[in-house]
Amino acid sequence: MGVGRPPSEHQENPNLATRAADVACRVPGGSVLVTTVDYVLNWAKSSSLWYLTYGLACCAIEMMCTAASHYDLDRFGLIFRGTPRQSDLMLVSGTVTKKMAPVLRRLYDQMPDPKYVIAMGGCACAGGPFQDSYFVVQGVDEIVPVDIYIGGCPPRPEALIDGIFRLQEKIHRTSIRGEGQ
Amino acid sequence: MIEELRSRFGEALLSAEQVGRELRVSVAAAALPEVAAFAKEHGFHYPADITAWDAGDELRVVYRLVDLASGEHLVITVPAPRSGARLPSLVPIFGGADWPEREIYDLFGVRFDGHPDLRRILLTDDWEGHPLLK
Amino acid sequence: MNASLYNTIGQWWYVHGLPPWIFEAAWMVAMAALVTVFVLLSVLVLVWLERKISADLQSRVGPNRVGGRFGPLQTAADALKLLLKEDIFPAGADRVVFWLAPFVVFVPSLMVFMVLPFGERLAVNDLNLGVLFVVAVSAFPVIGLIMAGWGSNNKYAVLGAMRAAAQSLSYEVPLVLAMVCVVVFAGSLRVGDIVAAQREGGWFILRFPLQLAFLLYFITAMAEVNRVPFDLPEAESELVAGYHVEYSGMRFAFFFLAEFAHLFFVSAFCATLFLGAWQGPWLPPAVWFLLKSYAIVILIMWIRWTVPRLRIDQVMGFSWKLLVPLGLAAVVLTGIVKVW
Amino acid sequence: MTTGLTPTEHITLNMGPQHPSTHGVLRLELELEGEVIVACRPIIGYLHRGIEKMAEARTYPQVLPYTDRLDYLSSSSNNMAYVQAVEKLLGLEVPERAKYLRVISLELNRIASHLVFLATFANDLGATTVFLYGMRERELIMDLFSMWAGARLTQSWIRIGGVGADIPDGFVDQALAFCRLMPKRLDEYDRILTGNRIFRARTEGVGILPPELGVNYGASGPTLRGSGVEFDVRRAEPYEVYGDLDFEVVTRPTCDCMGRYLVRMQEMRQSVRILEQCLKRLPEGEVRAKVPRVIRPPEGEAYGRVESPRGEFACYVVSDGSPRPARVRFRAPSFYHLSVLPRMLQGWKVGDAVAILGSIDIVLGEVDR
Repeated sequence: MGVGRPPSEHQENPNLATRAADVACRVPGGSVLVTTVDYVLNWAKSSSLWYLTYGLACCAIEMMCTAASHYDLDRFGLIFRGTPRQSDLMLVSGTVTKKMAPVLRRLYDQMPDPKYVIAMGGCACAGGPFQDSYFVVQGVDEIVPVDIYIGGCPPRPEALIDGIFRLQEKIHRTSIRGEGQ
Repeated sequence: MIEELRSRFGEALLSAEQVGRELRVSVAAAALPEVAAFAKEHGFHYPADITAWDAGDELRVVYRLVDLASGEHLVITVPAPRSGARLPSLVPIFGGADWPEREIYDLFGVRFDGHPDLRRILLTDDWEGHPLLK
Repeated sequence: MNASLYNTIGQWWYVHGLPPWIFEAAWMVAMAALVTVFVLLSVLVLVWLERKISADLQSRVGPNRVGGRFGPLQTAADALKLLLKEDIFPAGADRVVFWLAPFVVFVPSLMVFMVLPFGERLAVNDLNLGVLFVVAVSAFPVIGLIMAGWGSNNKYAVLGAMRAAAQSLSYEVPLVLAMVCVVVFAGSLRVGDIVAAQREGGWFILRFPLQLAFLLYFITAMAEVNRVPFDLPEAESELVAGYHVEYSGMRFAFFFLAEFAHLFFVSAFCATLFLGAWQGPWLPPAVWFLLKSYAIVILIMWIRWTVPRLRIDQVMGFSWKLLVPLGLAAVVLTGIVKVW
Repeated sequence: MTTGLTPTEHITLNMGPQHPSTHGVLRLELELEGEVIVACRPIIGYLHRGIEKMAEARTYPQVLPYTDRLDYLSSSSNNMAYVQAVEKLLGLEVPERAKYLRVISLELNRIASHLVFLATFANDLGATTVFLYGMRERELIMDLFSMWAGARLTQSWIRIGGVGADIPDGFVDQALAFCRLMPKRLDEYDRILTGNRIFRARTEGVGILPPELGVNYGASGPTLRGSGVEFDVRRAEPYEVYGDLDFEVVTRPTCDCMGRYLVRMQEMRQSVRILEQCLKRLPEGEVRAKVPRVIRPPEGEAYGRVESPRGEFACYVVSDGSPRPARVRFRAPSFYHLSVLPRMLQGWKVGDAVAILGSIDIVLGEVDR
């Protein structure tokens, strides 16, 4: 939204859940509990990805189409929110310019954890057709961490839906014990 | 029309030719506001396009005015030096010159005297240089 | 059934010589717990219903993955996810006010359910001044909205809060006038008496001047719960999300809960005041009550997904120039008919 | 600022670049007194991709795909303006069939774009459901585009010298079926939206654009026609086969949001009319003229001018005789409409701001280029 005020300070979460899960895993049979809890939490996170209405360029139109009647993202529990505070997913749909980049970063910072980013289309992935432009950021991953890349210029709605499924799979692979364990 | 322009502006009118429905004239920078006002009196109310291009040795600022009633075009080309160019602004005559002039300033570095709000329009305020110069 | 349950236990209690106030208190606590659980559950249902109804009106499908073919667990997933979200206090926010606002909005929205009769004797406490209580308590959340708007340190939120305050104040007047008509007709402020009055002479919506009161109540109720065409405090396309623009996770969920709880309440109260509450043949009273309430809920949702939004001055003008005079006329008319 | 005895303070509200109804990455700095807009400063450039500069480093055919990405809601109009300018430079004559196919493409795109206008305009005013209706019908057009170009949005189907390929079998029937369906759907929109009292209260008399002001600021298209000025490039300078087709230039004298809205709604009906004529008259023959492998137009300049759904979209191409253009400049109608927006917003409320902005139907891709 870019209301004139500094970006929010994030509260450092003392990651109690991770520690509790670690303790639980040491108890016999505890890992079953942890995986069950993981499953439920991941199910909730992946079934309710509210995305930020954040149209940048051509891809935004395809994003709108995907949300509309014919493809209907609401089926998967995805609804759009106008404010980053209530969003989980940032669909970067289009070209990010050097003027837009700081705004994008700020919007990302305003979103509460856990948050995900999908780079939709060639421009957001790697600059796309605007590789030699003086004003285009060559891929949104220079600014924010990206979870899923979707190629295409613009990607068809089916591709976007596929990307969302991939993100859901990715969420299901995470654990409260922290990744990589 | 050409005759009238020639008799009125004399030396300031660098060249003039009729191509189809387009009347292409080239005028010196100083005479631009008078030519534009003259054109407006003669029915060219609609500022279709105002742009510039880098011809290598000089910049050419191109004003395309259209007479909506007859469909005639008047293309006014104003040569300008490649750096430190200053032109009179047409905003008092054509409101539609406002943003295009800012854009030309932004991309080519041409300054417009008398423009109400000459800032960068497309690029960030701290951008250095003018990208459309060759 | 509930009345008999109440009587059976009450009699048993009385026969054993136990003090009756303990029974009354225990009954109230039990009912309060029941109502709270019911409200929270019905919010889940309402959100799901809203998504399904809007999908149907928009030739879409709506949630159809989460928890089965019709997406019944969609809202549960949403709620759980909101619980898991990071809790953000925006920099520059007034922390105390920001923290307090969701509760100030949520608690009164739940409190009004106290006088709602789900069946005979199936109300937490049928207060003597029930209608007055509803009017007083349901005016309270707007303070929370202003707190939210102010505490967020965000201009959209402030604008949303200002709109909420203005709108709520203007629509409270015709709302109360509409209720006054009912009270005059029933001759009591107690909700139980109003229901009883409808048992004798038929639903209030069928009695002559009260149709006007019903219309007034319905319109103002939509404004009270901030639904399109009166959703200005939130106005997605203008103020992004209005007063709760800075709220995330659980705090936002409280606003959400309050909004839908309030939606259910105004519908249920509408059914109570005008549609004979829980009365109806064959089916159990509680079922009748829910059927009528949900009918109103669906009607409000239907309107919400059909019409555009008004502008703030149009909203205010509509209330003060049309609804308030109409409300006054309705009160006068009701008085005349009653005295006749 | 003080007015009388009550001191009031203006607040500056920043709308965008991320805001649900700025239609992209536009930023509006609104100075408010309460809810009333005192001043408005549009800030653009958040989507400036430097297409005009990049075009100088590309050959003539290579520029074409970039034009799609300007006004991404009606890519054919952009293709057409560029191609028209290049063909003028080359002095190229296009086969008759290609001309008809181009008009079909342009008009389908116009309907698609106006449907997005309808959808977003309704959404801005809070009528969310109409948004989905508009997108639903647009999907049918997208199917047609996919049939011939393989792409939904960025088609690049209009090429220098003709069109990319001939239409596939069954296209004409499907397009005619669409033409039969569309008027019924338009009636449906009229029933749900145009006649709605709230919608009328929100749009009638709101956001006045006097015709003289519009002309002076270079406004065009439905925005100008909503102010009663009968200016349509398709009529003023007929390109392709528009001169032979029978259609009306729709104008409304009211100068308000409603006028602009109604012009677009009527234009969709006119587009259907044009489509039907073209589909029925479609001649047989080649779809592409002989074009040299390396396009080297003679030195000179040309101005390609088309009526895009937003207004006069033009392309100014300067050639220095090399295979790469010396300058490609796009004249974007939205750019001019945005520059007049502050004049239209003054004195209206925040709620009207989104309505007025929606009614001029901008696309940031062509504004920022």
